[in-house]
Amino acid sequence: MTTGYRPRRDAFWFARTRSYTLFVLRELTSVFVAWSIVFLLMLIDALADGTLPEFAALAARPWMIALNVLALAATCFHAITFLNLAPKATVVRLDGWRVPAWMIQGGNHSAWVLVSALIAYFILRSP
Amino acid sequence: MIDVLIVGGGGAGLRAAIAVAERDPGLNVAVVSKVYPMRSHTVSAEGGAAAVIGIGDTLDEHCYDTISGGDWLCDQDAVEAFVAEAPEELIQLEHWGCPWSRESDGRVAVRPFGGMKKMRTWYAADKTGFHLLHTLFQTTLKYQDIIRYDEWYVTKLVVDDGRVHGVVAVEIRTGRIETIAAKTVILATGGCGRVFPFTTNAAIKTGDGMALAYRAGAPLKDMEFVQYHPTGLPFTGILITEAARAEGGWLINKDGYRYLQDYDLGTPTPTPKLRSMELGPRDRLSQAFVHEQHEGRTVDTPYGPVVYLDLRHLGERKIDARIPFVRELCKSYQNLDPATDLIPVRPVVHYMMGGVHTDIEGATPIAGLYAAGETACVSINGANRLGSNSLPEILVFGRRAGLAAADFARSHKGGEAAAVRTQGEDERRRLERAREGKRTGERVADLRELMQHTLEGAAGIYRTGDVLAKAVDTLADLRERAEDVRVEDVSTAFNTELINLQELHTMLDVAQTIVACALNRQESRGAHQRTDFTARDDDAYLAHSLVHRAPDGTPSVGLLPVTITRWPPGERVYGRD
Amino acid sequence: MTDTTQEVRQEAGTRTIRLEVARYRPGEDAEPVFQGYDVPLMADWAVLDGLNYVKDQLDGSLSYRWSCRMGVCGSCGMNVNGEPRLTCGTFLTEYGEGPVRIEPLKGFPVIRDLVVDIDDFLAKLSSVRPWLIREGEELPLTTEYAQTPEQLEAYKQYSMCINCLLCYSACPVYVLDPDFLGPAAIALAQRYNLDSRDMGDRFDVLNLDEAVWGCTFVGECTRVCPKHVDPAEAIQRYKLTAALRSILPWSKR
Amino acid sequence: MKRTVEPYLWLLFSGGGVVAAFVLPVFVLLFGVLMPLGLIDWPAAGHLQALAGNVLVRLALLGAVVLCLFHAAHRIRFTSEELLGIARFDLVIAVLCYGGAVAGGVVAGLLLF
Ligand SMILES: Cc1cc2nc3c(=O)[nH]c(=O)nc-3n(C[C@H](O)[C@H](O)[C@H](O)COP(=O)(O)OP(=O)(O)OC[C@H]3O[C@@H](n4cnc5c(N)ncnc54)[C@H](O)[C@@H]3O)c2cc1C
Ligand code: SF4
Ligand code: F3S
Ligand code: FES
Repeated sequence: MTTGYRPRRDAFWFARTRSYTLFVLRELTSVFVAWSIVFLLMLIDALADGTLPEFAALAARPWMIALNVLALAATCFHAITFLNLAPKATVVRLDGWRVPAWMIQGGNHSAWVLVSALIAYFILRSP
Repeated sequence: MIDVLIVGGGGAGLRAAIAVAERDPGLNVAVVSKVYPMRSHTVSAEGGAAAVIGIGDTLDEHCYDTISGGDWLCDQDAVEAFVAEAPEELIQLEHWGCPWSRESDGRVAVRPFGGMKKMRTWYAADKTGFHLLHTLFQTTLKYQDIIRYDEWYVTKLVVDDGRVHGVVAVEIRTGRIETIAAKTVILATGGCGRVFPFTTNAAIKTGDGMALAYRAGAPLKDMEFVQYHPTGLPFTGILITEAARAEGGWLINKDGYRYLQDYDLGTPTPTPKLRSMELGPRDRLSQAFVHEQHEGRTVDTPYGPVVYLDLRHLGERKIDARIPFVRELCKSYQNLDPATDLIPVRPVVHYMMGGVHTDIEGATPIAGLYAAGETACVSINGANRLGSNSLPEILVFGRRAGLAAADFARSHKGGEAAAVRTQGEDERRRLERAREGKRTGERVADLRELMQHTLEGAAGIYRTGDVLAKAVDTLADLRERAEDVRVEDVSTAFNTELINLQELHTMLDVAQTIVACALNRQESRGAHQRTDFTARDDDAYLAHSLVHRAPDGTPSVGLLPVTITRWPPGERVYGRD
Repeated sequence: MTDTTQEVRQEAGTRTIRLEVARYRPGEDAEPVFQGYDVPLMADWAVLDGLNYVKDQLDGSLSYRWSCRMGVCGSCGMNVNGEPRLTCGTFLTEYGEGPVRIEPLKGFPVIRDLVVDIDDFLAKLSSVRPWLIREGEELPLTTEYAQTPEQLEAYKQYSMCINCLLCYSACPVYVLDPDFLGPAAIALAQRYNLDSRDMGDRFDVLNLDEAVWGCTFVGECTRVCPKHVDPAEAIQRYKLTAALRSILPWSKR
Repeated sequence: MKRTVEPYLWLLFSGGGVVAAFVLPVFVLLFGVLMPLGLIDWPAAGHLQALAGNVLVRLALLGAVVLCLFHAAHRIRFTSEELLGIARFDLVIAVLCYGGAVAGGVVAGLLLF
């Protein structure tokens, strides 16, 4: 039996179509998720040591701000894509009627806004 | 040694394979198919499958509809067996998982269909054949002992001393030519629509099985009966299923007039009425189109005259629920939306009523050789098949042929090895010669096209003696020229040109039998309409045409009486109560 | 192409479009080479019609698969300008002035020209036990199993797969790792899992590293699927099912 | 039957994805962008310390950190394999990625408790 010709691996497959590129970008948000956690741990550390001003100074460095703007974009992209894809795994049926994806997505996004507002409130609320 | 070798992995072939596997798991059963089984043309069937289940419907009524639809050329014992077994077969498919459309209480739903007096057509939306074929294919996977030769092309039946001994086949992928010895062979190779230029049929429908049997000495039956379906898309020939009319679609001419009322098919009603108007039989509807064309009431397009199928009044919701595939096909291939636009349609070659002559068990006159499905002629379709009778036919007779072959294989020993070897060697040499290539000569495609247009001109909806006689000569000439065509592909791997060449030869054989039978039948009946003999003539032609291959290679036509059990020939009445 | 009448060919004589077709002959070519053909640019020609024109009029040695030319047999999938498409449902006019690059489906070994080896897929298809599994007594052949339209709707979409393999070709995971069970096979397993008549369990073949867990939800399978099967959804749903079953071992499905 | 740990990893990954989506953007927006830019004022250290002093908040933070790290580890594992075609080293990569996440979790635990 002939096995046939097997093309070599295409090292740049992710650059070939827009949707592949978007996929890779989506996956790469995870690097910024990890960074955000590191940043959070630094903050917690600063709080524990009582060195919040030093932390604030570090955070205000231009490259740090640039990094965090990127991280913001990435985590938002992550949030949007992740919450949009959720209805794929969870098909909800009520009485045989399938709840359309946009409703679930809408619900997810509303929850996101709500949780964000709540967190912001607790952090910013004056004691 | 294979016990039962099935040529063809469409609905008929797969049903036969399961029947053999279930009858006796000890038997060796193999399915040889020139395409992967799920690519077979059964996959294209849209509308549905008929079988009596409803209350208020009876087996006799299904028999009567079938027999009158076939203009009394059906063998009535076969029709009775068919109608009686069809319900079990469709329920069997249900038990195997076929996603039949349902009523709200969970029972299988039925729809009306052309020429049927009762609603008895089961459907899976408008992809009935697709679901049926995939269900069958997936079910065969359960029987791991079924051997599959996928993408093997059978070129010859090995027959010696009146008995079949196997086949010669090419493995398309490698070009390997092999003789597969078998105690019995079932031909389930489907129809031959591709002998015509404009057809709903897939590229693979080249009448191979008919030619294989014919060359091996088995007769073909009723080859002049070629069904034109009234509603094909003008360029591609893609079928717009009869279900579109069953759901309430109208056929209108260029003046927006439901012209069928002028052809003794009843009076228009807003909702579909069974056995009336748009739900008349296909032969009558296609003939009405030709008359409209002569009267100048069709619309000209670059691809010939058309009338319109009007589904707009059904509304988007009903279209999407019942005939979504029609909408999908119109959108992608005709760039229109049936919910808002008229669909241009014209008659298109669709189905072969004739085929390999078999008895009610699927047996041919050659011992051990069986045939089932569209390639066979049992005959239940007579001079005109009713829509939705073919899918149950391939199941009922696929199973019957499978069981008969299994019993034959169990009670007979394997055949003579020497004859098999020499015949296999001869065929191998012939194929290898063809693969040596040839730089000069006419192209396969050009000859194919000439043949197709000859057939369309001579054996179309209306036929006439002298044109048919001329076609006999043209085809004889084409046959000679086909011996000497150009072959550019000399590769062994997936050489489709070699296959196309074999198919050209089989189509020429089939074309010759169609023309010969049409010339011989000097009457008009069902799908066979002669302008020089316009009446049905029961005295002379209430009989099947039986065509043998004469020693000089030409077809020789004879007649065989029709079996009548309970329904004496009568008038075909549509639209009148 | 059904009817290449003389007039059609003449009418088209003026405008043409270039097809760049990958050719590969085992034993002769070390790797595929492109060959250019000019074919008539007809408004209603699909890419497949262009290929048929090449085979019938220009070069009889070109090999490719096709049959139904109505998007249902699943045999004519190829890579057209880098995208996996059914060539019988992709029109030449989509490509403007051209050229149109036609290659075999990615991810499969090439047998010849545009023909790929799909035996691996067929083996995977059988491995998920794609048939209705019943336990206990069968109903006689006079009665059907009841199934409401809602119950039918629950799996219908996954039953629409024509095995065209565009999804495999589009899935980077499969292209990288041919052991991955892949989108269509998993969707088919789900077609039976979600069928109210089925009593089978396909956990053992689906809950594997190279089955549902191989999928990283690229989602391309769903984007290219011509029949809207949405295999990506089928897979993610089974991931949830399998994950829940793994932590709650007593739960089924 | 073949055993696989993937379902558990996937659950952690999915949970992490949800948590990351809900909490990270607002956190980065506040502490990483708006406050450093001076668009809003840093809250008093005491307020934040009080917040973090709550056991429930600390538990939640620990959970969020662990889940988010697992989410990131899972994706980094597969993406690096797909991008670089190094799936055959899956075991090593997996150990590195999830190991990193576990280590991060331990650090967080030490910091918080
Ligand atoms: C568009 C369309 C719609 C239709 N709709 C309906 C409908 O709604 N209801 C209905 O009842 N009927 C319908 N029909 C008719 C019906 O679909 C066919 O008659 C039926 O499917 C034929 O099935 P089969 O098994 O005989 O052949 P096929 O399904 O055509 O299978 C033939 C098999 O033989 C194999 N084969 C052929 N030659 C060779 C060879 N030389 N070597 C090896 N293998 C070979 C092929 O690979 C294939 O597997 C429709 C037909 C068409 C064209
Ligand atoms: S899931 Fe869609 S793309 Fe994949 S094989 Fe099936 S029909 Fe083709
Ligand atoms: S493209 Fe591949 S990775 Fe999954 S979602 Fe589809 S199978
Ligand atoms: S030819 Fe059948 S799907 Fe394209």
